[in-house]
Amino acid sequence: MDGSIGISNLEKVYGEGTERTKAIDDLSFDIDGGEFVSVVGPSGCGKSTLLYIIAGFLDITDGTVSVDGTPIDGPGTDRGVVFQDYALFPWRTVKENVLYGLEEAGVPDEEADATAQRFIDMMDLSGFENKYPKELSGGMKQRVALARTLAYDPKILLMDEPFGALDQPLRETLQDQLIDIWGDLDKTVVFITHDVEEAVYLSERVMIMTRHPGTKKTVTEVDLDRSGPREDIVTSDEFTRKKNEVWRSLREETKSEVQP
Amino acid sequence: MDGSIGISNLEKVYGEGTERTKAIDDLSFDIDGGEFVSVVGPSGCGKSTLLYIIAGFLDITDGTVSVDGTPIDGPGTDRGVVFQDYALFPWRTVKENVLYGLEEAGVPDEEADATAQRFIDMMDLSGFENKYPKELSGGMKQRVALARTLAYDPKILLMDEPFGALDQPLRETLQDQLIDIWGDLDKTVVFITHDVEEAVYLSERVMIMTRHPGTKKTVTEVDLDRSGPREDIVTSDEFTRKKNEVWRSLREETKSEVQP
Amino acid sequence: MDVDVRSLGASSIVDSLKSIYSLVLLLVLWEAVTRMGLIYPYFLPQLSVVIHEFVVLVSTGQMIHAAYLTLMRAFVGLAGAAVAGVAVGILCARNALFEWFFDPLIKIGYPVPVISLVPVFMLWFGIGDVSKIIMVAVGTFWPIAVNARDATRQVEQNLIRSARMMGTGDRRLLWRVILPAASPGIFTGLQIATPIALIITFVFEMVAGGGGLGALEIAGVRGFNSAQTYAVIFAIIAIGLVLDRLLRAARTRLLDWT
Amino acid sequence: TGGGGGGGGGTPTINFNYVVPIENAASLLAVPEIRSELPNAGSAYELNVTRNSGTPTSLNQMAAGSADVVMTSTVSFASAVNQNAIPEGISVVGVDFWDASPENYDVSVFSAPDSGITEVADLEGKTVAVNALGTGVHSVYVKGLRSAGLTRDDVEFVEMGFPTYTAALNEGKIDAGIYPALFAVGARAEGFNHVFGSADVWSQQYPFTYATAAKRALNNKPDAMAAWAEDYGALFEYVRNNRSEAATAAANHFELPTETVESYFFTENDYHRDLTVDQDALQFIIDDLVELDFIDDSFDVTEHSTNEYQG
Amino acid sequence: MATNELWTPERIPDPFAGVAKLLFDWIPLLLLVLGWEVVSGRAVSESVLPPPTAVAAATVDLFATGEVVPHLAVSLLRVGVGLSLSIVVGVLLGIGMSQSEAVENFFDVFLSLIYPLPKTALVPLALLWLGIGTKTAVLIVFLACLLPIVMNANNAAENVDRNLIRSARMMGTSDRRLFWKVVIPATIPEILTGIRQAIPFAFISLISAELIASEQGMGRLIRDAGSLGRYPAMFATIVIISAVAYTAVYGFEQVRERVLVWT
Ligand SMILES: Nc1ncnc2c1ncn2[C@@H]1O[C@H](COP(=O)(O)OP(=O)(O)OP(=O)(O)O)[C@@H](O)[C@H]1O
Ligand SMILES: Nc1ncnc2c1ncn2[C@@H]1O[C@H](COP(=O)(O)OP(=O)(O)OP(=O)(O)O)[C@@H](O)[C@H]1O
Ligand SMILES: [Mg+2]
Ligand SMILES: [Mg+2]
Repeated sequence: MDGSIGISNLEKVYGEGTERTKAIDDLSFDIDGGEFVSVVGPSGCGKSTLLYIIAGFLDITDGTVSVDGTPIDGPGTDRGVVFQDYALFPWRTVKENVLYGLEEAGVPDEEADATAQRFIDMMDLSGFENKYPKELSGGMKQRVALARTLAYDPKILLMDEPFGALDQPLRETLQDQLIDIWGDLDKTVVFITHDVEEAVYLSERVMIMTRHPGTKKTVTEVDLDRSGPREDIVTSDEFTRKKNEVWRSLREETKSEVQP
Repeated sequence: MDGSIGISNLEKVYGEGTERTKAIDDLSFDIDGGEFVSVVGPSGCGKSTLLYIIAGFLDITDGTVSVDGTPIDGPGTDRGVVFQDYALFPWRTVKENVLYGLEEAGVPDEEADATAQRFIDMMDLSGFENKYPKELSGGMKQRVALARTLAYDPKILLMDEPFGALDQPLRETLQDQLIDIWGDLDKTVVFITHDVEEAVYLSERVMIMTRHPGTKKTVTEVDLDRSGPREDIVTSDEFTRKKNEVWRSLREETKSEVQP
Repeated sequence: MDVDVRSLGASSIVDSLKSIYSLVLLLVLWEAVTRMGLIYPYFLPQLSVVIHEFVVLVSTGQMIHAAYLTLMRAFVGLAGAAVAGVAVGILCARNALFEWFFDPLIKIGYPVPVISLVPVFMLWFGIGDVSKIIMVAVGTFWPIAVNARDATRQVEQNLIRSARMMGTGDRRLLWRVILPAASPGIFTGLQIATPIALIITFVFEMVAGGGGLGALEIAGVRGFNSAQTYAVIFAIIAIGLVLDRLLRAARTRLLDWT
Repeated sequence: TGGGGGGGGGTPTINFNYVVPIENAASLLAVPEIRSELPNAGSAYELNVTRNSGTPTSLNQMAAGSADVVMTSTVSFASAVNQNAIPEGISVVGVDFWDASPENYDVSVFSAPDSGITEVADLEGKTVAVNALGTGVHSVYVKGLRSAGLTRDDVEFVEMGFPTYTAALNEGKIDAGIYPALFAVGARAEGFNHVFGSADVWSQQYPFTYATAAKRALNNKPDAMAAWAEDYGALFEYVRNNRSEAATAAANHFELPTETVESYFFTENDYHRDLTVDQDALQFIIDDLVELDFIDDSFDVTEHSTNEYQG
Repeated sequence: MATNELWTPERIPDPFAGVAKLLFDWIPLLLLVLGWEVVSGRAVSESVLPPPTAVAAATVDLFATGEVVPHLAVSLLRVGVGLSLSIVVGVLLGIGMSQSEAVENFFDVFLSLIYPLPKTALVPLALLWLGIGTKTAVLIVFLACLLPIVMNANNAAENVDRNLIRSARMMGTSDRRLFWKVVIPATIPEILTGIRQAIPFAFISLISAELIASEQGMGRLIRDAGSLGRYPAMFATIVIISAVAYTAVYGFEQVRERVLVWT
């Protein structure tokens, strides 16, 4: 199991009769195990739809989507989703949220506890173990969500605008944390965002989708040296070039449709 | 009346006793009439507080804030605020919202109607006159809010993260519209944002505030040629340089405090 | 207006005095006016007489027994309705067949003034405890079912998805996610239903007798002993207040995560 | 129901409440055909007739000022006097019917034919129906139980409406029920056992239900009240002389079978009916109710009754 | 909301689809009524549960003879007057309490006392003061409806979006006018919600008051029919008053939707 994802000729249609909307049209795209891929595209182009199909939450209308070569069949613990609105269980404390996946997997209590604590620490949440989600700020909630997903160790992380509701400085901090995790834990990441800078900063490849019904428009390879501090990366020429490239491609799709 | 704003040694304290928080500390800053100034700063540094003080919604603890040389005394029709959450009257249609300030000023019906229609057209809202705010998207609501404020012709526009809730492409469209308006209507604009790119793209000067309790940290002059299309501006060297300058200055303030 | 009598911290004593002065004023006025004979005593006995009557009713055990009967009927009925209402509500929200069957029934049944069925229940089940308990259960079923249904419907899709992706199966989903996520709404249903349970019990007791606070209260009027009626109303206010506090306390305790 | 009457120079209004149609003879005042035979109604006063569910309700109406004359029975009358419920007080102005009369029908307890309950002692431990606890009807039970050395705790009382007794007895839900004259027609037709009647346990007949007036009304509109009392007497006269027409009109008005009404009304199957307020008999029953624990204190009935309005 | 996966209307042409859907949705009710018809007279005695046909006949009869008309009229009057009073007083009190601390301090304690009290427990007291009948019923309906309306109005008036008030001020609205221009319109949706919550309580208290202390009205008619063994008429009266309550609740919802086009 290496966490590769294969999408070929994917088509997704919502509703029936007059309500029928084609959300995704003939999309093919392959993601290698351990790769970090971002997806950008105009609002409503089908990014979330794509992600939830990979997660197994939605049925597909046509084509195939497979993980490690096996067509997907519903949600599975090999994939973990991080939602923009966190989707934490509000009745569980931070610790209990992180423990959830481990409980469901039947991990013995002590081991589960240790694992949970490790990810809580990793996400700088120590000291907040017994807080309920309502007591946390948005940034901390998203860290808990990340810790919860990492704790049961899915091979693939699917992230739907996870930092969309956070403000710039917090976003940047979490982006850097995510890069660290990805470096350490060897996950495949599919990351959806509206923010071109974020996409370029984080990922090895950025897929730009056409507007509704969405399909693959272009894919930009980003080959950044991410070893230095953020300051150096975002002020590098390569970064600016890639950013402008993605931005221009995306702008072609969005420009004509934002008039009221 | 030219719409200049003078702030000297401003101090603002909220609450009393143990609840006492100093939000703004010894801030001095002058804005010329007709100038476009952005304010950026870490979350909670007092940006909104500053704006609402200028608007006359909040009392000041110490120092002076004057408009056209006269200390402010409560809200007045010489200033107009555009809120992040729009603050449209939900029970009034688009047209009725835009008419509100004109009604309050006692402008005769026919004249008011013509004025309102002019700003509705200017903001690309024609055809939506009789819609209620709930029927509009976020971007359109913010346009209505802008039209409403412009209609009663305040000399000073105070904008508190007006595009913060919109997604990137919409933001860009509205930014361009705002620049056009500013060019045409000769207003003083104080614009609060979290987005450094937005601040640099829009304004002649960017004031960076220190973190809580906030005061002026640095002010960056931006001298861009804004006559070309957006593509040219944002890919220009001057833009990138200024952006990095502001970003670095802001990052010094935010970096150390985003840990949980 | 959240009626709040929770804490009387040092700083809030002044506040509570401020808000309680009108009550004190009213009570003093009551005693004064009745002592001066400005109001015919049968309509409004002296406050002291009512208090005395209250003490007598409590010390002879009459009041305690009546309160026991009333509360027993209200709560046994409520418990039945809670079990049935929550089950039906959740099934309605999660199962298309149940939804199809129960939705129109709930739509029709909810606005029916259940209290009008008192004579029917007297006919069907007599006037004893059973009849009252069933009536309470029927009357409180609707708000409980509706709230449970709506709360379950509003469980966030992404919570369910989160659980599924972490390996929770269909069967366990109910206990692991749906019930806890819907519990605030379910509790709200119980909070709405509790006063309704009391209303039904009181009215039934007044109409059909068989003891209880409602019967004791109406007996005051039937026997021309208005002090007894007032004393029972005091008891009812006290019970209402205590129940309300208890429910709120239970809510903050059980649902402290909301 | 309207408010107080008789202001401002017009004809005064008298608000009158009864409880049981036909059994309360005064209920016939509500029958238009019969009212038109009376000398004063509609001229000396306007009559506003309402039916109430119980005598305490009627007295409470009177307390609240919206009734002038109401039908009361022993227990509610005595309680209201004892508790000073009605401002300015009340006074009995005419007796509607009497109980425990040896020649006439009385309030009686019946049991189902195969129940084996034939005398008071058989009632021990049984479930017995009563219209409402604490009423004059209830006191008949207690008096009966006393006569056999039992107390009210030796039976299980259940409250239910008179019309539902017969079905309840037949279905075995109750062992015995107490029947006033009107409903006894049905009980006798069913062949139920007569367990005992009030005439068996009381040594003398006593006023069971009477017209009680608010003293406030007697003081404020004396002429109208006198005219009403005269009509009440005239009603008795008229019914005695035109029994069958009156029974038919009443049966139609109250939607009851004509034969039922005809077969008992103002016959020996009915209660003894004599308007005169016998203050000794009234005093006797009030004292007896104290004895039976239905009221706390006795009082002097001469202060709360009068024959001033009789003929 | 009532749509569900059981209903797959692709094959039905459009004009009929709506009607068919409506029928489909109400089948359960039909089933219930049919079941009732079958059970009545077989499993349970007709006198205990008269069949729907008998109840329907009794309903028609109640109207044909006009027997129900005065009762229905008086009940409607009571519920109408009681509810209207509670709306007027409730809105004034709710908004008044939000605007003035003195008003709030004075009434708060009374509201906290009647809040947990099931209002029907006051029927005997009302009976004492007002006698039986319309005044008592109106008072009880009024008290029962008052609290939801006061609480919703007060809550809304205290929580008017601060930025709406600021918007109005910056456009030159004075304190006095602010109340009418912003506070009232911003509060209307919640007031209507309060009224919507009050309507079921209005009917419960109406019927309670009429069962206990009235010689007229639907509650009284139900009780009389029951105690005289006229069971079809009793059920018919319940059906009629339930239909009225149903119409009131859902009719009001329609009206509210129409009034609140902006929400
Ligand atoms: N459950 C649904 N039923 C019907 N249509 C849907 C449903 N969910 C999404 N759609 C439609 O499918 C299209 C793609 O939606 P999706 O949410 O995947 O877009 P997105 O790219 O994630 O948008 P955003 O950037 O706004 O999050 C849209 O046109 C949307 O209206
Ligand atoms: N009404 C208030 N009472 C007490 N403290 C307040 C109040 N409003 C703001 N503050 C405090 O004053 C400080 C400045 O708040 P302000 O809202 O002006 O910040 P901001 O820069 O606009 O933040 P953001 O970027 O999150 O909008 C914060 O510490 C905040 O907690
Ligand atoms: Mg999306
Ligand atoms: Mg702010």
